[in-house]
Amino acid sequence: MNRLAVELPGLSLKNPIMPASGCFGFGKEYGNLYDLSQLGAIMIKATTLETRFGNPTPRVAETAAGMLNAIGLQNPGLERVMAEELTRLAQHDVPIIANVAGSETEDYVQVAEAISKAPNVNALELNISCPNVKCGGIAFGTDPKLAAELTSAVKEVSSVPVYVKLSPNVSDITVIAKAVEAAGADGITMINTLVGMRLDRKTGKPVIANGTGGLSGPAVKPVAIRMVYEVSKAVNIPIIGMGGVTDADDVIDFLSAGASAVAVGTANFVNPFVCPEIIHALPTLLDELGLKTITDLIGRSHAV
Amino acid sequence: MNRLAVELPGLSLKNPIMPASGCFGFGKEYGNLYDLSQLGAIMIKATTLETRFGNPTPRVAETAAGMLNAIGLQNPGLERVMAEELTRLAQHDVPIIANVAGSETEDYVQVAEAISKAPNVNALELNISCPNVKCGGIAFGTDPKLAAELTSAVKEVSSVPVYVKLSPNVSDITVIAKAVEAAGADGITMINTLVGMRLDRKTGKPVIANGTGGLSGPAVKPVAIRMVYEVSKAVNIPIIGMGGVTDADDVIDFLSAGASAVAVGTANFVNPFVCPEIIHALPTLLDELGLKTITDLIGRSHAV
Amino acid sequence: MIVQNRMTICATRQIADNIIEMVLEGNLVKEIASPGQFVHIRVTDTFEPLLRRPISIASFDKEKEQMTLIFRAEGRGTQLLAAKQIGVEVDVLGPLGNGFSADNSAPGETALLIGGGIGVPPLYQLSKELTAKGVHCVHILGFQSATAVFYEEEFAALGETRIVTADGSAGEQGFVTDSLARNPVDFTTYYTCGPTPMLHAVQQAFHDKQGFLSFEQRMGCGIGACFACVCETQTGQDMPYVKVCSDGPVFPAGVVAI
Amino acid sequence: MIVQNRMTICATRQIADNIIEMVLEGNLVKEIASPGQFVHIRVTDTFEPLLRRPISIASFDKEKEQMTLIFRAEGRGTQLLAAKQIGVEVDVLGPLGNGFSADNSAPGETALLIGGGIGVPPLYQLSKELTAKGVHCVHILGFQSATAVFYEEEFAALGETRIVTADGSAGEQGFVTDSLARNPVDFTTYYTCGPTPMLHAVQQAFHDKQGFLSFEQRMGCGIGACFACVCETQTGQDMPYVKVCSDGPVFPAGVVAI
Ligand SMILES: Cc1cc2nc3c(=O)[nH]c(=O)nc-3n(C[C@H](O)[C@H](O)[C@H](O)COP(=O)(O)OP(=O)(O)OC[C@H]3O[C@@H](n4cnc5c(N)ncnc54)[C@H](O)[C@@H]3O)c2cc1C
Ligand SMILES: Cc1cc2nc3c(=O)[nH]c(=O)nc-3n(C[C@H](O)[C@H](O)[C@H](O)COP(=O)(O)OP(=O)(O)OC[C@H]3O[C@@H](n4cnc5c(N)ncnc54)[C@H](O)[C@@H]3O)c2cc1C
Ligand SMILES: Cc1cc2nc3c(=O)[nH]c(=O)nc-3n(C[C@H](O)[C@H](O)[C@H](O)COP(=O)(O)O)c2cc1C
Ligand SMILES: Cc1cc2nc3c(=O)[nH]c(=O)nc-3n(C[C@H](O)[C@H](O)[C@H](O)COP(=O)(O)O)c2cc1C
Ligand code: FES
Ligand code: FES
Repeated sequence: MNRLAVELPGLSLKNPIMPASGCFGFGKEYGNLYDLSQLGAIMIKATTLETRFGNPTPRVAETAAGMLNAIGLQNPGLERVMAEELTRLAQHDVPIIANVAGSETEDYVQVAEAISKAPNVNALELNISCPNVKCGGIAFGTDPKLAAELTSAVKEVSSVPVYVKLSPNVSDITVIAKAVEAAGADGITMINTLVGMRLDRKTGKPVIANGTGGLSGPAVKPVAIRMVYEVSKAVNIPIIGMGGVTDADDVIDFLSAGASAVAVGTANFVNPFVCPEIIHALPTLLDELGLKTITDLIGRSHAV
Repeated sequence: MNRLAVELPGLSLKNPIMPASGCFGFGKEYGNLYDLSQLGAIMIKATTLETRFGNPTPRVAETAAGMLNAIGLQNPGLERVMAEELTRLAQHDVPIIANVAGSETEDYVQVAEAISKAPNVNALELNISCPNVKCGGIAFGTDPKLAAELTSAVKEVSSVPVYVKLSPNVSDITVIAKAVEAAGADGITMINTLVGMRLDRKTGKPVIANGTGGLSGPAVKPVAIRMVYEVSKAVNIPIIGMGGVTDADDVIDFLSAGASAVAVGTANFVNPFVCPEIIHALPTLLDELGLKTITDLIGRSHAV
Repeated sequence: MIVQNRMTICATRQIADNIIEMVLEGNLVKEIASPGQFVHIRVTDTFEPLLRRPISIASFDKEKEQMTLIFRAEGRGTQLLAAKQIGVEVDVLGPLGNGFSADNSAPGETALLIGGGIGVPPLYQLSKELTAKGVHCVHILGFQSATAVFYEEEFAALGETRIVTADGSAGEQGFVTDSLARNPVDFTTYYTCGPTPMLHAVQQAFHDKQGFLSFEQRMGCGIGACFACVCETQTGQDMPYVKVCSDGPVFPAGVVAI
Repeated sequence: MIVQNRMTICATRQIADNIIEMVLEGNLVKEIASPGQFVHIRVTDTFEPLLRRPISIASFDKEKEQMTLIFRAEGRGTQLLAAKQIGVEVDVLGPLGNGFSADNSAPGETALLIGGGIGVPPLYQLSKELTAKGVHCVHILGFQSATAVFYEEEFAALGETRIVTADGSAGEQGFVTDSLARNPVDFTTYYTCGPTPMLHAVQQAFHDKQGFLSFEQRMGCGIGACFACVCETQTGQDMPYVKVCSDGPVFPAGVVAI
């Protein structure tokens, strides 16, 4: 028996650990460092219909126990992602979750329809929460009606289950979560980054050329845990949790909060081997907690 | 000339540094460590109509570069705050900003009316953003209409200028800021804490007895800076900025973002002398930046 | 007076499983008023981990301006502290709180000192002060197992000392209260520090005796300003609550609701 | 191959105002392919500061498995690194990127090496490799002022070396390009590393020559995955952008839009 296995819509995960979108490119660079087949899944970088160059630099800034980024969804566009990146990834025995971004419903639908047909794409992650591009979906992420409409539209054309990625920059995240669940979402991924800003000491101007950026890393973990907890109580679809995961202990926390699997973003930059290291550490942690399987952890915080 | 002086509605500050509400009690303990007259002002602990015991313990938990708290507005109630705490504070030459909390408009109004008459209370800080008590004003803090109504009601009875303390747990903080400005607020203080949660590794249950707590400390600074920046562009009333300030450099950042003064919360726990240390460090920093007065910093980030 | 002092580590060694004994030197020591007071230690110069760690003063020497702390290196903060080497400076805030007072026992009386785990250290200075004034001290020290035991000889040098371990691997098996039930001690006043369940059991067992208990609570400021560390009091007390950091950590039996 | 290596500090000293020279030992050194490659250093074991710091490899010795870094201790991260003592282990990721290739100069040719401030270090290993193969190296090294100058003798031992300082407190006064305008050097290929305005001026001044420039950019991953460090390319290039960390940091003149 594989103690770490988790079954989710469209995803038979050998373990619940996957790199988060945008923090792992299309797997090529980390694939030079270790065997990607160890991973539960890979969330690839946001793909848009056309090639995007993204925002001017500087695009990243460090903050206390976190970082800001405003990459701006740079990617080679749907066609080349399908032809080059997904084809290359097909050599690894690992499910792919394709992060789909756009500025209008039509873009999302086109990308979703096409990319969901790639043989190794097992699920979509609908990015309605990127804070870094003008029309990058953030409106979809803060308005439950828009979020639901987009989810329905994408569900209609997608050949694989659809996970919706939620923004934490909202007054009540459960409202959006319930709206996308009602619209047919198969799962939720959360959280995307919190909007933040860092100023240059000397000039007083934003360090990031884009002005604001998305805050990620350990600093945001308490917010992410709280939101996963809230959403997991509010909906019946599974959650892939993320936000500040750096080690196996953090994974325990996200599962306890109610997530069924966990994504690792920023921590890859600090320790490029963090995902396999977490995967190797999990069985021992389960032993210490006296648990048989990783799924025993899911939602522990809810029990009375 | 005092290079650090800042004039705000009701407040002639000798410098822009003040301890944040709830992180300094009523000044007694820190007053044993240094002379409180050095401070620009003091934001005293939230005062409610009746004595409040607050939440069960544990009430605090550490997080990466931050902490969660769920004190639950423990305070001796209006009468004793007036009779004991404010009277004791009167011996120091320092303006007091009284943080007013309640669960219904009527409570707020009663506390505001009475406490604004205390001779050394120079301004009120309307706490519509405490995430830690069931009816602790958080509804007022996320609904622009309620926030505006409460502001008007308090303005009507207050003998001193009214600052409204905003919650960061909203989709668009400028909406609330504009609403309270329109309702007559004399200033804004921001940010209160982000709602977060920490789980116990072993049990999977929340560490804080209250379940969730408010996140403060360096971790939240990028979010606070972004929000001060946004709000200072959206309104014409002054802002007292806070969230993660630990040193004089952070003060530069908040002023550059658009705040006119700065409050220091969590950092008092790390370094009880942080406020006077910051005050002493500011003139040198001004010299380094080639600036004459601290007010030259305000809103530097906005200039094109 | 409370001071913030960069104290120098002048000795540090492991004295049991994960238990570190650390000697710190600095003028803060001059301010110590009673055994059972604690210090609040910043374990790093960065902001992660952020909060100070409260650690009891196990003993002190005002002449040398040195104090000894004994702590368990368990979580992130205490592990960072344990890793510091001799000669390194540590930011210490203290002395904090109100400790045990040796005045509560008269010369010739017997005092019962009951410690559990990392609650044992503050009893050491107390015992030194009590015995110095002619109080007869009996020590009942509870630990998880043999590898966790420390300061057995130091206490034995001051008076009768009984080791009790949960697994029986050293001394008697069981809890400290089991041992005291089996072999009662005749005493006037008890002093105790340890995990809350132990404090509770001790207070119940000796409800008719004068006693003083030292409590633990999660802390923010450590000086009484933030209301993180409050405990409800038992009905009938003046105040509805007390703060462990500034009113305690030591309270007379019957004050704190446990 | 890129490896993550806990390397040991075997020497560290200040060689100019805030400038540290640090020698690190570990098997990562075996993997270094060319001068101008860099490493990505974790300056703490906690998460604050969070990101790694990119630092160029100034020189290396594969036999001893040692490499030398020279860096300015300015911000939080580099200050923490500077404070580390001999014997301490540091988490290093590398070698990263594509450096200068000595193959771009033929024996007997003259190479012009132009460095500015903390752009000087990677030119040292390059100069060693070029001079070893019989290339004649001329070094133009720009600094803010006399107290910021380092490695003058080391470079002078390899070839003609001109120091230029912004305030004229050492060597010639002005920018490196001023010095080169006043006293031109006859060369075939230039190699340069330093602040972007300097790179820009150098590229303009020698637009008709073969040249190689090393760029800086804020980084996330350091290995090409996060798209933090992209630079737009000049029109006419194959790619609309390059990544400094994995395509660079060294690019032929004319590739990167500056
Ligand atoms: C008055 C007082 C005296 C103490 N004296 C001693 C002593 O002499 N020796 C000793 O080993 N321990 C003592 N403790 C307990 C000690 O403070 C904790 O073990 C320590 O704070 C845990 O920190 P950590 O970095 O290991 O754990 P982490 O898990 O990293 O701690 C996270 C946060 O929780 C707090 N925390 C965790 N456990 C406790 C606890 N039991 N009590 C209070 N806060 C806690 C920490 O201070 C920190 O803020 C004392 C506690 C108090 C309140
Ligand atoms: C390829 C490359 C090679 C370099 N080689 C050297 C070298 O050999 N010696 C040397 O002294 N410096 C070198 N630098 C610059 C060095 O990386 C920065 O000075 C350093 O990262 C600043 O960190 P800090 O902790 O001092 O500053 P902080 O202000 O704390 O840094 C905050 C964040 O900004 C980043 N940052 C700040 N300045 C720069 C910069 N100029 N370039 C890239 N990131 C920056 C930091 O890495 C960190 O993520 C190099 C940079 C690059 C990209
Ligand atoms: C550099 C960077 C790029 C990112 N790009 C994307 C993206 O393209 N699509 C997306 O949905 N999320 C993106 N994110 C958000 C992450 O997937 C993740 O939700 C967030 O960083 C929180 O997790 P962490 O704290 O582990 O990084 C990006 C984050 C970072 C740091
Ligand atoms: C322990 C604690 C208690 C607090 N109590 C109050 C309060 O009573 N009223 C209030 O408006 N804000 C309260 N706050 C919020 C702070 O005033 C401040 O807005 C917040 O902590 C952010 O600043 P910081 O990061 O500097 O702590 C409290 C914060 C902490 C940490
Ligand atoms: S820890 Fe702040 S009041 Fe006790
Ligand atoms: S730093 Fe991540 S791609 Fe270059």
